[in-house]
Amino acid sequence: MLSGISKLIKPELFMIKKFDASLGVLFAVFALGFIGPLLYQVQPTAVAGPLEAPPSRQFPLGTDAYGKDVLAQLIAGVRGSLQIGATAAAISLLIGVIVGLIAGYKGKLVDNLLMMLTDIVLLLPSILLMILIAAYFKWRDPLLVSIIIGVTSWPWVARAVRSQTLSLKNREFVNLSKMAGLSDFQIVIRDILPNIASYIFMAYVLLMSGAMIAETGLSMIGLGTTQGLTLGNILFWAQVLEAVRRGLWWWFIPPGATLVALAASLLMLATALDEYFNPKLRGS
Amino acid sequence: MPEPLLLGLDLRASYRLRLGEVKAVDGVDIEIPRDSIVGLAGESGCGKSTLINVLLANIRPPLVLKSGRILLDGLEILGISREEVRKKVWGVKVSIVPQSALNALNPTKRIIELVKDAIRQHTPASDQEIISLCKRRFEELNLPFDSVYKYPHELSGGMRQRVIIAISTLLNPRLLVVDEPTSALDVSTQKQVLKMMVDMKKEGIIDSILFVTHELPVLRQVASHIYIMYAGKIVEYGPADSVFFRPLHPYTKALMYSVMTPEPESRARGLVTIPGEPPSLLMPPQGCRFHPRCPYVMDVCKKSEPRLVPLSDERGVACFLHHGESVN
Amino acid sequence: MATISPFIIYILRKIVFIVATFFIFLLIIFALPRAIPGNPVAALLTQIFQQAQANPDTVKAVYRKFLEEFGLTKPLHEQLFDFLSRLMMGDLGTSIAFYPRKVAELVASYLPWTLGLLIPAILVAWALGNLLGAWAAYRRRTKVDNALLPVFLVLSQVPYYWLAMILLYVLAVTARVFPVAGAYPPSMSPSLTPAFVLAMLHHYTLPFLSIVIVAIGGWAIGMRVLVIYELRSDYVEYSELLGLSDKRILGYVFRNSILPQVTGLALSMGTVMGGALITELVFSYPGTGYLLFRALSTLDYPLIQGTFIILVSTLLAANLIVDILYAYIDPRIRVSYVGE
Amino acid sequence: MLEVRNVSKVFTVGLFSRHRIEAVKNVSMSVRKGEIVSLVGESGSGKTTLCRIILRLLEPTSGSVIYDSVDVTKLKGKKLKWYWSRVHGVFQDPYAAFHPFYRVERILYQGFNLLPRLDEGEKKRRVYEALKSVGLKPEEVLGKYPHELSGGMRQRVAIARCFILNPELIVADEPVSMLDASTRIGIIKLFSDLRDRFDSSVIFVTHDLGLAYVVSDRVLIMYKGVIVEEGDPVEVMERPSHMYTRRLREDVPLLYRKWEGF
Repeated sequence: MLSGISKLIKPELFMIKKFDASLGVLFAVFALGFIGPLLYQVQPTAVAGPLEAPPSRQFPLGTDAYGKDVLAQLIAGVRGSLQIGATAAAISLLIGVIVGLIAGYKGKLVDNLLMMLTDIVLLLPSILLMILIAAYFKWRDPLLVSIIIGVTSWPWVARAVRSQTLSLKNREFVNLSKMAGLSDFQIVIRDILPNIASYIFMAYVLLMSGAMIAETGLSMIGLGTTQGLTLGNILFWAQVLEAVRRGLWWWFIPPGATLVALAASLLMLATALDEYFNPKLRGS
Repeated sequence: MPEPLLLGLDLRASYRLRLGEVKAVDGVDIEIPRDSIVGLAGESGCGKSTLINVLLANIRPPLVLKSGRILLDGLEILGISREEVRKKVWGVKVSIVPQSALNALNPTKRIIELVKDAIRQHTPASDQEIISLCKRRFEELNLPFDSVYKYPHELSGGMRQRVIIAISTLLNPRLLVVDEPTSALDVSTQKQVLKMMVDMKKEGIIDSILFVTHELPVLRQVASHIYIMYAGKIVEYGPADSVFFRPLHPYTKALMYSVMTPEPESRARGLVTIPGEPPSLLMPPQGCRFHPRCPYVMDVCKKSEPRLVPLSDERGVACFLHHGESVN
Repeated sequence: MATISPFIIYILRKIVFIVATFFIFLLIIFALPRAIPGNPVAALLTQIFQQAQANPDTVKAVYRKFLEEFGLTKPLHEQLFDFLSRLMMGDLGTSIAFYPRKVAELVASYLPWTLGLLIPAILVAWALGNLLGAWAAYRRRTKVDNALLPVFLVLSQVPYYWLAMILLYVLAVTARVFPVAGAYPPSMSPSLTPAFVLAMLHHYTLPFLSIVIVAIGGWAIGMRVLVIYELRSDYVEYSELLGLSDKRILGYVFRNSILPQVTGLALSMGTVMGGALITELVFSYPGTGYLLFRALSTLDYPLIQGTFIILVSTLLAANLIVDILYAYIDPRIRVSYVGE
Repeated sequence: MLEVRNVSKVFTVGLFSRHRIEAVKNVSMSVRKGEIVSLVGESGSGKTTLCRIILRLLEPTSGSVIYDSVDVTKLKGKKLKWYWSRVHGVFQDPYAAFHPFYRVERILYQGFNLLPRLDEGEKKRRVYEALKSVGLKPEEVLGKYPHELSGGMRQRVAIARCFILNPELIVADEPVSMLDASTRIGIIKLFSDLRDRFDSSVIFVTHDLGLAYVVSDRVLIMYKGVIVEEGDPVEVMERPSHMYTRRLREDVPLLYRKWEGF
């Protein structure tokens, strides 16, 4: 199966400009989060210098209202956000794919019930659900935040996986596998899953960008993680301590810009992959 | 000899793709006489859909016209702007009945709206005039007139097909091009649809029909002339009866043998096979394009390409076996 | 077969579904404080009770009221019954932070600001986004599309509140073109005088723009893809070969592509609302977002619940309206199917 | 050998099943050893549904399918595998029959799942032999991905699975309707080869009256979920008894005769 997937990735993919550009941006942001701490060894949580210092040679992104280094916070925040984004996306994906596969493959009553559930969760706005759930937890570690985001953002994945499964399960190769005595589980794993692999990958990318934005939203309203730093956390303190009205632009622009760069490049990556896997969009 | 309705000369058109150039129509000459039903037969991927687009002067990237002239009812239709084609050709000189009747109508408009839009592009007419024109035509064709006030999804597949034929011919175009329109219909509806088109020609609503299909029995019922296309080229043409009963090109023969109909002749013939499959237009074989599958292949076939040679006033074949013959 | 029009059936189904969704949402609201380990509401009650020495009378009153409303001592099914019957009578409980004000009344006074901000912003963004997206699709493979698409992509990923921060910083703090906070000047009291309306619009501009600009991106991306697909459909080709002009055909395509966007409108409202709530914080705009933030920071659970119930019912109602509208404009739903 | 008894299939659409579609209505039929039977019907006649019920890919709403004196609609597990090794199917779409991620021989090796254990060498030998039997050169096919083969070649590979299993009955659902005219006969011929070699029976499910007439020993005409006529092909074509068959016979375009009034 892996050799099959790797066969789908051809040099042509790199001819899509959007793909290259988004990979470049992603690489830069990842480097900031993961190589950054090695090059810039300043404690993000310690008071590092004067209060509210604008960017300078010593503090490339200045300091906040407590005198903490913004660049150091940004580096830690990127990692925190990526971590939550990746975990939350994995949780949503798992729920969405399992629900979608079962609903699509089993059909009938199971399908009807699961889709009703999916539609209900879809209709209830995920960000409101997240806020509501998070409100009841006093302490929220990154895993809890990821779970809260994950359990509220899966419905559209479930719907898409279901509809793809539905169209795949009556394909003749599935019938041929069935007639060869393969079990339902084997068919789902070997025949159906590989066909939606490209979609699953795109969904993951989109979920991740969505989850990071959701995390920031939760943080902004005061319900983000209570442990460690994320981009949302930085923005929250900047907002609470009136960074905007007091003109401390270096405090809120870089974390937001980093988030936008991350989310937009993930979306662009998904768009590029979509063009690659669905040539219909690319033009005749 | 009277001037034909459509004369296409040296038509060449290709798709420019990343993988290379696909010569889908590669040097085709075609003639559609007035008052005729011309059948164009060929298998999938032989270039017949592309040829339709060329004959309609509907050429858009990635399709590129390499050469050719088309004279349609006294008008040169290649080399004029798309705008001009739209005004002077489509709907008035030539109309198409598209392959998929299911999706050819705008799903959110009542049929009458499309009719109004289509007619007003060509002539200024009041609603009243359009409706009465429509009504008259629907009555002539035995179609229930109230269907024009419906949305496409309210009509059955066969009905939609017939309504499309009526719409395409509202302005009495001289030529009707029909692209495999019957393959999705059940045989009884198919017969009605065919009858409807034949009658339209008889009544002079249209002059001629170009009928493109891979189903030879259908052509046998309606066509007066036949063109056989293989791998981007015409390999044989002639009056229908003559081509059906004395096919000359080995490919035409193979095609005839592959037809199974519920007739004693067909059962008596049994299963006659030819090897191989139609070639890819991206890399057609050298020499005669049929030579790798041909039971009569000669050395010359592998090296040079046979030209389409007229054997009489009406018949022609592109095969070395028959060069130098003449047929009456 | 009975001849109920499919339009009516469609709408009835939607209503049943939306009511069911609302009921399930109420169950979630009910279950959350009771299901989470270490019951946060009970913990809060104990905390309040322990502080009772500080200001005995008020706190005791709050405590009693609160205990009664949540009814934590009763069996679960009675709690649920109480909860639902209170709701039926429009009683959302009493706020702790704004004691003794009722939650319903509080939310009602903040909701108009939120809706006044959201509804116009959503509609304007929807219209502009669709037009821009259709334009980009029409000019596909040209400079227009190549320039617009990345802008849409990036915009769609900008959090509303971050753009709000930037606009606030640039246009209010630095350039001083717009006010820095609130929905109207603190010196004025709400009235229908021209001066007040003008001042209100002045305060309204930035929050409105920050929502519209971001939301345009998402709509435009969606519409662009829809139009591109639609332009390839068979009816476009056939209409063209009937001699129809590009203008006519684009009209068809635009109309058909906008239909799924109407359904999209229903689904996206929640997301926009979520973003807008936080945008209100940035502008200190006195809407439900601001109220919710207060409730969250004081752990005022009755107020939190009440705000959510109102917000979600508003959203579901809006959803229903959009669905009905959709059924009306799409003939495939409106007109009965009588084919084969 | 195989008998379909009073089989019906009703599809319901939607949770509250407002629409009921009766695809197959109380159909009975049987197949004898070494016989080629055609099941002819137009789209919506229920022929594909019936074929899937026989192949046990669908469960009937009522009725039974008896093979070797067992009702196969109830089979599970090992017994079901045994049934599939005796009764096997070939489908319409040679593109959809192959999973794009796997090499084409996958569907052949899958077949061994239904047979008693064989060692790898023996499996390979049988795959080679089967490919040769369907007119393919093993070395040109093995290791290829489906998109590297033409439609006709793929259909041959799909049929090769039957040469490995040599089942008693092959149910072929429109096996040539998506192939080019000039390659069709070659594929049809493979089924008569299977019959000649293994004495297998074949059910051709087809919309093509001509195909049924030319190749089969017996034809069944299906219309709106019911088998309306059955018999010797020459008999049925020349003296159709049911209204529908008569209409079909009249409306199918022929090659050697022309319709009147055209």
